[in-house]
Amino acid sequence: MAALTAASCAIAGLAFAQAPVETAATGHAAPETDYWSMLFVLVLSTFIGLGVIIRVSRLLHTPLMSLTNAISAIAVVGSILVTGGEHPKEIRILGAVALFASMTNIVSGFLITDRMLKMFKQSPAGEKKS
Amino acid sequence: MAALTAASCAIAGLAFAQAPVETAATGHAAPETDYWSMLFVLVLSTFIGLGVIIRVSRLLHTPLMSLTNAISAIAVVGSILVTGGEHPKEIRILGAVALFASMTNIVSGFLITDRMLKMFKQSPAGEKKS
Amino acid sequence: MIHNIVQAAYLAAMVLFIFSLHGMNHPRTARRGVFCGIAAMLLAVVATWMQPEVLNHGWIVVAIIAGFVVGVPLSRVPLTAVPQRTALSHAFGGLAAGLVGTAKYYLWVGESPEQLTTFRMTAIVAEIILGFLTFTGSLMAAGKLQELKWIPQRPVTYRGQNIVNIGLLAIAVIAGLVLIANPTGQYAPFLFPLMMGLSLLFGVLLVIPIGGADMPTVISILNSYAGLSAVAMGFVLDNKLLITAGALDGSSGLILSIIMCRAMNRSFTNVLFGAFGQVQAAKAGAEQKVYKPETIEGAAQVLEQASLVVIIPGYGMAVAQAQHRVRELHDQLTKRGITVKFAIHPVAGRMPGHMNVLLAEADVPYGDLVEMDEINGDMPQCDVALVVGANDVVNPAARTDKSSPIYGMPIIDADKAKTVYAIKRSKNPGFAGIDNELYFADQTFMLFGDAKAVVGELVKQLAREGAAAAH
Amino acid sequence: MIHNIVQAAYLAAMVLFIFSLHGMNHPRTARRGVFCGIAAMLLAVVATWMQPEVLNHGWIVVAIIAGFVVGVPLSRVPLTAVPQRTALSHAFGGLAAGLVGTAKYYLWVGESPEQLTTFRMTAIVAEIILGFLTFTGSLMAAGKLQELKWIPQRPVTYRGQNIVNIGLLAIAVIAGLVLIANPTGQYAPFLFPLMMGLSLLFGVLLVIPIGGADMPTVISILNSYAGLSAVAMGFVLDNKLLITAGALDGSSGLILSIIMCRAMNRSFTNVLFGAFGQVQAAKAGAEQKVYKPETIEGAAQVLEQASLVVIIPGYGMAVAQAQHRVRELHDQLTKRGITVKFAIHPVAGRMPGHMNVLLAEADVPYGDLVEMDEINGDMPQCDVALVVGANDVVNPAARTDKSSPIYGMPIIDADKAKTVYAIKRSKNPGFAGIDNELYFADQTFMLFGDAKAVVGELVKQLAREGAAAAH
Ligand SMILES: NC(=O)c1ccc[n+]([C@@H]2O[C@H](COP(=O)([O-])OP(=O)(O)OC[C@H]3O[C@@H](n4cnc5c(N)ncnc54)[C@H](OP(=O)(O)O)[C@@H]3O)[C@@H](O)[C@H]2O)c1
Ligand SMILES: NC(=O)c1ccc[n+]([C@@H]2O[C@H](COP(=O)([O-])OP(=O)(O)OC[C@H]3O[C@@H](n4cnc5c(N)ncnc54)[C@H](OP(=O)(O)O)[C@@H]3O)[C@@H](O)[C@H]2O)c1
Repeated sequence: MAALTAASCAIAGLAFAQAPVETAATGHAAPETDYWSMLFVLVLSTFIGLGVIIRVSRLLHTPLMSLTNAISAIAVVGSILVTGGEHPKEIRILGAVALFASMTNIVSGFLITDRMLKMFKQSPAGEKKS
Repeated sequence: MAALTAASCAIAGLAFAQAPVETAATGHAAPETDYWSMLFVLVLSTFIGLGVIIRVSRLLHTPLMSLTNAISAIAVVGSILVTGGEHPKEIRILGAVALFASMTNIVSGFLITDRMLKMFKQSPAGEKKS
Repeated sequence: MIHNIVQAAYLAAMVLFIFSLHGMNHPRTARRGVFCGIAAMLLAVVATWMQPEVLNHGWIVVAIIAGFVVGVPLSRVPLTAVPQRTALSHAFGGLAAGLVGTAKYYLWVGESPEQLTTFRMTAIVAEIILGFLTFTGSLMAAGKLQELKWIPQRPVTYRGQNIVNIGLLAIAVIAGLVLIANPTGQYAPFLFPLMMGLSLLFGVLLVIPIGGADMPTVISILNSYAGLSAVAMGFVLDNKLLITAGALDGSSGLILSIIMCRAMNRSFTNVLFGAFGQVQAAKAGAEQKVYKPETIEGAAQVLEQASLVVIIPGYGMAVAQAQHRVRELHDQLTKRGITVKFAIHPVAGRMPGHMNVLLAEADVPYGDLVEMDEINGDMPQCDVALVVGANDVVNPAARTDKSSPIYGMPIIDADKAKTVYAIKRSKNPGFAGIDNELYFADQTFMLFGDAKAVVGELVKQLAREGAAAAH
Repeated sequence: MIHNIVQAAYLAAMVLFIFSLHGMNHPRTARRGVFCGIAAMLLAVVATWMQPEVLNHGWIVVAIIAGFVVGVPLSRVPLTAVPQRTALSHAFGGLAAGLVGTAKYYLWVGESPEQLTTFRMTAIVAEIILGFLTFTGSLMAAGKLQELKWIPQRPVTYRGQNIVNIGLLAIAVIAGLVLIANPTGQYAPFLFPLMMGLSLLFGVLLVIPIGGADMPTVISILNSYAGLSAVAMGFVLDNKLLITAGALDGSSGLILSIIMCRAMNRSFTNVLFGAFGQVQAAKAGAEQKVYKPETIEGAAQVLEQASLVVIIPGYGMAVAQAQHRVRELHDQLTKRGITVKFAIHPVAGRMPGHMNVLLAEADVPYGDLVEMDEINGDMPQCDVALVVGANDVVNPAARTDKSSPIYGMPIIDADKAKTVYAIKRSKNPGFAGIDNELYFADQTFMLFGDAKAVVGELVKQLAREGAAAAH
């Protein structure tokens, strides 16, 4: 709870920090970047993240780490756009490296998580305890 | 959990339902209504809503009802805009009635919730049990 | 600039709303939650008001004052009237949503039709239909709960009723779809009011066939509709705060209805279209078995000998406003070193958490309120189960009798106690309108009369004996 | 059209990601969670790839294949190497974020500078700094965990170190602010690389002064940085899915670090700037008290007589890969009708949940893994506490000795057991580098040697006696 409060305050703080920066710029801000809805999404996601993670079984904290690794490799989306777009070669090389890195995380992350989880065996006793 | 799954699926479903409707219209859709970010916000909020409400103490389900009443009276925002804007009289009358209705909910909702909650007394035993 | 401040305020308000509900997961933090909610609402109102497009302040002030004038008394209603108040405020919520939707539509039609994108129009239609049906539906529900003369308590049903209702809703939806396809078409001026009217009518017809006792469930279903209409308004006004708040409200309504339905072992459809209250009239009559009445003195003596007493309150305690007497009884017994627990059934009374609020009002520490699942384990060790105006929630038929309308509903196992005293006024059945085997069981004795009076007598009796013992 | 499909796919992916993490709250649902995650990732990749602006597929295919080529082996590492692998993948994550940020910046500078709004530029700067410092920082961490020769294990410290580090970061941030104010100014071509370089350097310097054993905590702090850089990328690309996924990752890192710090009774700042490992060298020497060694036979006999045995595994079990032997010991004892429980300290080993994974690998049902708080209640009834390569997590000094670096850290009360057998190779201290009173207590006996070997011996001995008894 404390953690949640703290963190979300932090995020909210970030939001406000962002705001002034913006206000200075709204002049030449490209209208289509609706940064406020992004901030709303960020804050809401953080709430969900904290809420969900706090309830993860202590048994599974190691697999959790590798699972979140894999999930945060969603950066792959950005990499694909950069690599595949009509851009100068240098830029696309950067993209390709990023894509390779993200892809590695996705593959190894999900595989090792599942490998670890496969090991957790149930037991009648287990039902009661955990 | 089941509830959560069900509901969020429902919402997600709604999202998809929405999408095609849109695609038909993107032609004359005013660019500034970025309905996708609204759908993201909706889905995320629903997750939070379900997550938070499921954990509300059973003791407090009655106050919870009146609290959510008050919160959903946030419609007051819309009412103010309609009532206060430079609009034809009839429209502003509608707004004023809506504003009155929402305001009533806000006032009575928060007051009665707090009135009920004031009644809940702690007890050493209470600490352990609930 | 202004825009950013407003958005920041909305974001903060959203966070505060979430904290507000989060606070409700323990009585200790609950009131803080309320304050978060109030702060959030203030932020939102101020932020909206300060926007440049808000030019006429007079009406706003008047409406707000009016809101206070009506709202404050509404918050002072006796706790027994809380369900009605809740229904009423859903009605207001629905009305507000419907009206804003209507206003926005005519505004855009008049000033800038191009604003009526398919997406917006879809949102408006949803807002109108949900808002207005919630409005009339909740009014009906409130009326039934208030037991107004001119609103039939018993479900009103006729053949093909559901078809008619669904039909009406279908027409309204079709009208809506046409409007979405062509918001300013030649038929629009006629279709829009039609849609409104049908939604209002549907709300009434939806609730008429539902028995007064199913109202709590209906209320919280309407609660989620009210939430959804707020979400729709958020889509119309492109306002994220509205969407979030609406979603929070909606999920709350959804979850509470699910909890209630589970605790009654009923399905949504059964509640909405089952015309439940009906069976009552039919079954109520049956009266052959014999009740074993007991005297106050007798009951008091047995109570004194007990070491574990479980008090099972029900709707009757609410009707009789007997919670304070019950509290006194609790004190009298604990004074004698007897353990007293309150067994709270999730749907005892007429709304979720009803008993908790009443007993809290009587200063019973919430630590002594034990949930059904927890207490059932102790029932076999229980010497005396005192049933105060509870009926269905202690009806063993729910466990045994497949034919019973409440079969499968989890109950408090009062029948497992060594002795049972049941307080009720008459031989009438409870909400489900069925006989209760418990009352005829060997270990059960009836204390007929108004719960407040009977419990009061018990307290007096115990006090007297206590005094006697002192000499 | 495409746009809507893509967005819908992203929305679905977001929901699936949330379910994925939600699944982890019980081993039963955890694997389903992984599949949700994979499905979400597939959706996201396909949806992105099918967008019209993606024209060159060759490189994408190549990069993806390369990803598989490296990723698959990386997922086959032994469980003891999991911390390194995690650190490595944070490095990759940071790198990806940093590179995409760089690419986007130069792209916009070259093609459409007006796109570099203050907001976007802020996001890019955040992405670059976070991404690159996570990259090098995680690489260092991985190196330390892998105990590479050319990376100093012990913290490297010098006077004014923190000032220097903070200074470097400050310069990088200032460069960033200047760039935000004027993304294409005359100094930009020089400032941008400067910012990148400093971030990379800072990552290294941040980790160098931290002892190898604090790495787990550092890793999960870097984990949240990686998440934040993903969020920043989401802001740059105006992609909600990235924001959500990043936030999920970030909060996970945050919470895990908090849990670890709590379980070690340390603060973030203490971990990051405390140069913890240091004290070790100093204290390690002290050795005056006497150990009471015990023979395998003796231990085996006492174990046979016990009725409750608690096995307390620690980092040593991981190093020795002794989990399978331990499992066999568990079987031998339970065969004799002895109750055997595993006491799991939240920070036993070198990463959260380390012991659980190892024992799960050895087919110990997770029902037998008891958390610290639960087991401590039973310790007084425990006949034999078998400490398998655990040290700090059973060090009573944490309860008693205010001067001890681990004072206040919650521990498993092995010292409360009637008899304690401690398995370790030498007289060396554990991770915290301090003596452990437990080893010198009257009821404690040492079984020196490699955990795998020693436990193996015990098992053999018990088996032999079992066989003997059979005759
Ligand atoms: N709580 C919820 O959210 C909710 C929602 C929907 C439906 N319900 C339904 O409501 C019912 C609640 O069960 P319940 O056992 O609490 O109530 P009940 O089954 O309705 O029974 C109430 C009993 O109290 C007695 N009573 C009424 N007024 C009294 C008075 N002044 N003094 C003494 N006794 C009085 C009645 O008998 P006499 O008339 O003979 O006195 C009746 O037997 C359940 O069937 C539940 O499914 C609850
Ligand atoms: N789990 C986490 O997330 C985490 C994170 C950060 C820090 N930490 C820290 O790590 C420590 C973990 O405590 P711990 O008790 O599990 O481990 P520890 O305190 O590091 O002690 C490990 C013990 O195992 C022995 N050992 C090493 N290799 C062995 C082998 N092959 N066979 C037998 N014994 C062997 C060592 O003694 P010998 O060398 O004499 O054999 C040492 O005494 C705590 O201080 C915790 O704060 C943990």
